[in-house]
Amino acid sequence: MESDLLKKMLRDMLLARAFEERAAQAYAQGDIAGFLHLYPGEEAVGVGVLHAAEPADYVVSTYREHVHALVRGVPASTVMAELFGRKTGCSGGMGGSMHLFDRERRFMGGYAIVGETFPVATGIGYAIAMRELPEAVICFFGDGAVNQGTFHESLNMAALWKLPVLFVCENNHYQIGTEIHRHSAVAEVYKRACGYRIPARRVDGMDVLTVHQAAQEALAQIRAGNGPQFIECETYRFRGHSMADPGSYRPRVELQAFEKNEDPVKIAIAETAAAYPSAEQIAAVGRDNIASLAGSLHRGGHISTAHLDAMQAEVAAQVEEAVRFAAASPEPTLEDAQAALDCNRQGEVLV
Amino acid sequence: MESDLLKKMLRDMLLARAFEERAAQAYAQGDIAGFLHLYPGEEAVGVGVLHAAEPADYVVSTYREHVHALVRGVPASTVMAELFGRKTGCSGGMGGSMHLFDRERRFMGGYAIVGETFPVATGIGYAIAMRELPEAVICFFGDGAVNQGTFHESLNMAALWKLPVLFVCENNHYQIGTEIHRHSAVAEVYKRACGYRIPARRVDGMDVLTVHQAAQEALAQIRAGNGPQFIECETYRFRGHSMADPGSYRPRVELQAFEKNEDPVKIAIAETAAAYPSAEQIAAVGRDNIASLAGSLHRGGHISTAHLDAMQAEVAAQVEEAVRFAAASPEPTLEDAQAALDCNRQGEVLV
Amino acid sequence: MAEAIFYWQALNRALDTRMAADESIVVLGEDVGLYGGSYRVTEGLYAKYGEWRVRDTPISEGSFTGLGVGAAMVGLRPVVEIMTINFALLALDAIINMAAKIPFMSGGQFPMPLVVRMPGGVAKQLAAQHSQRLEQTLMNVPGLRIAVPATPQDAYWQLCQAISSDEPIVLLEHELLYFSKGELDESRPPPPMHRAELCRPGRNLTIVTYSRMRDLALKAAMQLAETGIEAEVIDLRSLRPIDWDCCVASLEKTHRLLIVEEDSGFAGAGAEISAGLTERCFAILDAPPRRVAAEELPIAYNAALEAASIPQVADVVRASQQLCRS
Amino acid sequence: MAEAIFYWQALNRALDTRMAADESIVVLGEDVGLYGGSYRVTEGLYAKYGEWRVRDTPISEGSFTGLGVGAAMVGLRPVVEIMTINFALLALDAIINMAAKIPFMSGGQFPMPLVVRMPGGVAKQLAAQHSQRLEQTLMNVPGLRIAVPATPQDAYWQLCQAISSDEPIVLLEHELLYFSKGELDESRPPPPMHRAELCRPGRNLTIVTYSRMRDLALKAAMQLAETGIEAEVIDLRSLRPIDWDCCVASLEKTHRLLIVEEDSGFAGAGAEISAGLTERCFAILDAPPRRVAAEELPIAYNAALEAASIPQVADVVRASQQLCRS
Ligand SMILES: Cc1ncc(C[n+]2csc(CCOP(=O)(O)OP(=O)(O)O)c2C)c(N)n1
Ligand SMILES: Cc1ncc(C[n+]2csc(CCOP(=O)(O)OP(=O)(O)O)c2C)c(N)n1
Ligand SMILES: [Mg+2]
Ligand SMILES: [Mg+2]
Repeated sequence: MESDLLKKMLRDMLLARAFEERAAQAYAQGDIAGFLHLYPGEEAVGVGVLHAAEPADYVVSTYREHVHALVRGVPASTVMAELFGRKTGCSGGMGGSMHLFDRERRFMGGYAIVGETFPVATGIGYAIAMRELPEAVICFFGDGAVNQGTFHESLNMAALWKLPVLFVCENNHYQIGTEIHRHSAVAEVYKRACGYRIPARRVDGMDVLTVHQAAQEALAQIRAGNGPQFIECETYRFRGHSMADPGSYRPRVELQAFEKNEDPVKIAIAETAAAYPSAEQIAAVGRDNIASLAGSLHRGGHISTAHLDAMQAEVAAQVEEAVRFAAASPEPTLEDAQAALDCNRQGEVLV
Repeated sequence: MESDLLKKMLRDMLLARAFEERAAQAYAQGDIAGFLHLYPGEEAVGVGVLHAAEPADYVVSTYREHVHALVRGVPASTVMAELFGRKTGCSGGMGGSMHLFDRERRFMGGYAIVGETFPVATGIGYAIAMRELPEAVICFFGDGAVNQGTFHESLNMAALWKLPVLFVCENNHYQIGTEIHRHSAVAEVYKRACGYRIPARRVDGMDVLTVHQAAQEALAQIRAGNGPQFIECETYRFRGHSMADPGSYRPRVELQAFEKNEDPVKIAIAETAAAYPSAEQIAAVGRDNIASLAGSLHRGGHISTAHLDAMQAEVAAQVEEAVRFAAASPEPTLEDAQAALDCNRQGEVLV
Repeated sequence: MAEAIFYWQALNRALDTRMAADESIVVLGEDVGLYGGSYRVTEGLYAKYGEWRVRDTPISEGSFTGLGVGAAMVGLRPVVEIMTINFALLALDAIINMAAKIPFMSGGQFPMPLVVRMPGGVAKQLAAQHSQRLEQTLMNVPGLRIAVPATPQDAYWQLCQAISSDEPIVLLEHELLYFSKGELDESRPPPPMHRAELCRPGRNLTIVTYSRMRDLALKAAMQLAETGIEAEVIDLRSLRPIDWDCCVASLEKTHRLLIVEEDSGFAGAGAEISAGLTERCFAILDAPPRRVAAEELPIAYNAALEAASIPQVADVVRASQQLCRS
Repeated sequence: MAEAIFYWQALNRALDTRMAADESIVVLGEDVGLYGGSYRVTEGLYAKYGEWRVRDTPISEGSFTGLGVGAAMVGLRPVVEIMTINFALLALDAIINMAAKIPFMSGGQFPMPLVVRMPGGVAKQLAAQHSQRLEQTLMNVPGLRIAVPATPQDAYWQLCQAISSDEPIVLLEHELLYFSKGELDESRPPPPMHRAELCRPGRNLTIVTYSRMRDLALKAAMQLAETGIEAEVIDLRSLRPIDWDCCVASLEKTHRLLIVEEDSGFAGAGAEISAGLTERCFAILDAPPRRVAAEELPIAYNAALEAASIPQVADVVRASQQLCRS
């Protein structure tokens, strides 16, 4: 693989990590609210897959999609501004963390109802196939989403009509607090594609090179007109499911809140921020995808320590700039909201 | 196999055929209305499976369920009365053809929204498993129903929790007018159970003995605590999808209606009744499941021509009696309807 | 120019005309292709436009409606047929959480030229699960528009308009109207999709209604005229938005409001019509608004019960007479 | 006897008390078991009653709700938790076409002791897809009952009653109420589940509301009292049926009606409240009923927009003042 691409991927993984850590901080400070689902630990999946995609391809994602957007080229500033709920955000402040959209970059949205990504991606794939374009759709989803009825319905249609959809499962083994063996009769997610005769494989989702290669191969098949493909990436999330569950997935925290009779949400926020795993904790869990990539690039002579430091400084600066931009941006008004709702009315005046 | 059982099954198949033919006639005469989905051609499936069941087992079915109810022991008279919409019907005249229920016989209903049978059966299975009873649930559905999201969701749960459900697909190759290769990416329905690791097989649904044996084996597995089983029965429906589509699946008829400017529904009814396939037409389609069973019983010396004639006379009389009973039965009143709705209110008086 | 045709033919004509003119229009649904649709609405289109533009789907309402959403985001103009509204409960996430919200959630970035057609209403003894009327569920969704054509002319106009719009639109068709006839003049310029129609002038009371109940109201009005009561009849044609101005103008004349709806009254469409007009016309109303609606029961299979459960002409006449006396 | 506890604890207490007494009660839903529920409502139950009675489910709302229906038909008493109401659109077929219709369609043969609990409403910046309020959709379904507890005491009472009932009942809980505190006296005999509560007496206007808006209305009433307006506040507690008598009795005193609802007004729950009470009280109303409701917009993520989209105390005060002047 080209050294250039490797470095780009490493840089995007660093950006992803830095962005998410900063977002967690902004959340703790109250600049971001609502549900905030972060990606640390899973960077190799988004980065590996999306670096295999063409600009003309479409991306459909979930509520855990900041990094998908960033890698896709949505500027960190407009993603951060969206998390801050600002008018300059990529969804104008209407969508927030779970609903990033960028039409220009064919980033077709983050969806917060589990399972919605399947039909949306299939529909885009339908339009591509009907028009006989050389494009593809990349559809991200988690291991928990596989049990939603739309998974089944959409995969059947995608296979039946040979639609150009790459289904990418980010298998982090958890559906919030429910481990995969407790939610799926077949825990090897890729095997579930057999019911639709969709070629499927499982790859190490902690290794960006493997992911990238699998995505490239799958996209080549898709572009050859062979219909949908399925990749399961085994990965791990270092953080909890989200930052903002008002206590539920943080029983310890709420117990405290309960005893102290304080606002449990505030305490939960503080606790969660503090609870960000240390390097040791992460190491105990397993290898960190970013550290391992950086290490191997370094060992392979692709990158010097100085270069790595520069990269880290660059992404850190970009993320800080994004926060500055977001914080300085105006809030949308009710008129903006109305305009967003009526964006397709084309001046028609209703009663 | 015991001669006795064979004869019982033959008799039920004859009853089934006679009942459905008579129902079609009553429909043409206007005594039955709404959607009427008939079973001729598929008798071997319902008869074979249900003769393998115990009285303590539960049955969950679709809108094409008259025969399932009859074989289950619901009297022809109360089934016919239900089709006539009478108070004496097995659902009190509230449900009609698509919603036969008989609590006493554990006939848990005909459901008219495709895919509802899956969760209902799974729920009953859940109750059985939780109570550790030696019972099972038989869940019927068509090949078209397999693409509904509930199929996927329910089979996953049934397998995950090892629920005692026998899934029986009546694969007649059609979802109304859409042939299976045009609605399913994988046309061998039984293979779709692989995504849940549910043991599955395909059998000849035109052969009642094969069906019966497969059901017996599957039920034995279920009762041994091994979780759900799946049987696909390949079969064929001799009639159209239903009697009452106001023209849609009978374009010729409506064209006439349109030209003559008469009530197309009336014409459709007349046409459909006349269009019941002749013996030759059925033979052209393939072997008739009933004729082949009767033939083999006769050849095997299990049954004499006289006995067969007597059987046929018996079921004919029973069906005629059912029609008489239905026609003589009172209609339900609005008070009956209110009482049905409030059947679980236990006298509680609301505002 | 006008010719008398069936309601289903008017819809078919609308689809055919628009599809011929715009290659981005696709029709999706169960049996819409080879079979021509359960109510013949898509007849002939499969042969003419091919399987990519007229697509038979599996029984997967949630996902093929959602597929329409995705396709609409990239510029197709899908017309999704949900075979009957009874299956729409399986597609509500796609309609409400996706189609109606994506343009908003994205800050106004995406078009949503999606039409969802659904035959519905109480037909002939189809029993409880096949006699749904979900008007009020869809009415409560900002971002959706709902048309309820009652005549072939409106069916043609409103389907053409819905297809041309970049907003998501639900077309509620009535199963018993498909084989009703009426004049269609394709050359007449249509009124806005959401404009109500005053279909009979009167002075003693205003009957506000929609869909199949329009016929009922008109029949009742004729009977009422014989007893000296002149009912003004308004067919709303659109349930979101509602053309309040048309109703208010009428009430300024009649001072009495009767609402006729086929659905159960409690929290049905009539509730909004009543509440909205009371807010606007309280001072000029001579009597409390009244609703003629279905019983608070699921629809029974039995024919007599079915008829007794939904409004009949006599019910409208009786309620009108009582209203005029009060 | 009364102690002050959180709303979620009251629900938890109700479940625990009832489950201890009746082995047929089972709790089902995503993360209700090991994790104790997203809002802690099922905390501790998994350890106590085991996995068959407290079942963590896959993300399969349509089918696990339908599973509850099947289980209820054979005598279990399932309490299904839909993690939040936002996912209920995926389960509406099970609730509307199955749970609400099976007892009727079967001619009255089957029990349906199913409770479906759903946290809902507008919480804190959860954006459009996670801020649903589906009251009116469920209200229009004959065969369903809907409880909307606003206090820990009601949460306890109504969940116990719902579990004991053999009818299908939906409990709409509000996400922002879980960590609100109130007194719970388990020994107090409950009023019927559907009875409204007059929670503040007054004479100048009647504010009818429910769920979280109860607090808002009470706060507004306190502010109004300072300006000389005495608002009577009614918490409906049940949306199907509605306790009309309680409201009518109040209007006989006040002659003015203000409805406060968190959902968008158009075709929301308030429409039925307004229409139903206008029908009953037209002659005694001194002014048209008024609704304070959410904007006709999906809920935006931005905090200020979210707040501006739903009723605030000041809106209720202002509307009350205007109403009393009109
Ligand atoms: C239909 C639906 N049900 C439930 C939820 C609540 N919920 C949000 S994320 C989530 C878990 C999803 O797990 P998975 O698909 O594995 O994705 P992950 O969060 O692990 O990336 C659940 C249950 C939802 N958003 N939508
Ligand atoms: C959810 C839903 N969608 C559509 C329909 C309309 N419909 C009734 S039967 C049917 C075909 C079902 O085919 P299959 O499952 O193969 O059963 P068969 O009729 O062949 O026995 C369809 C589409 C329905 N009843 N429910
Ligand atoms: Mg996961
Ligand atoms: Mg079939």
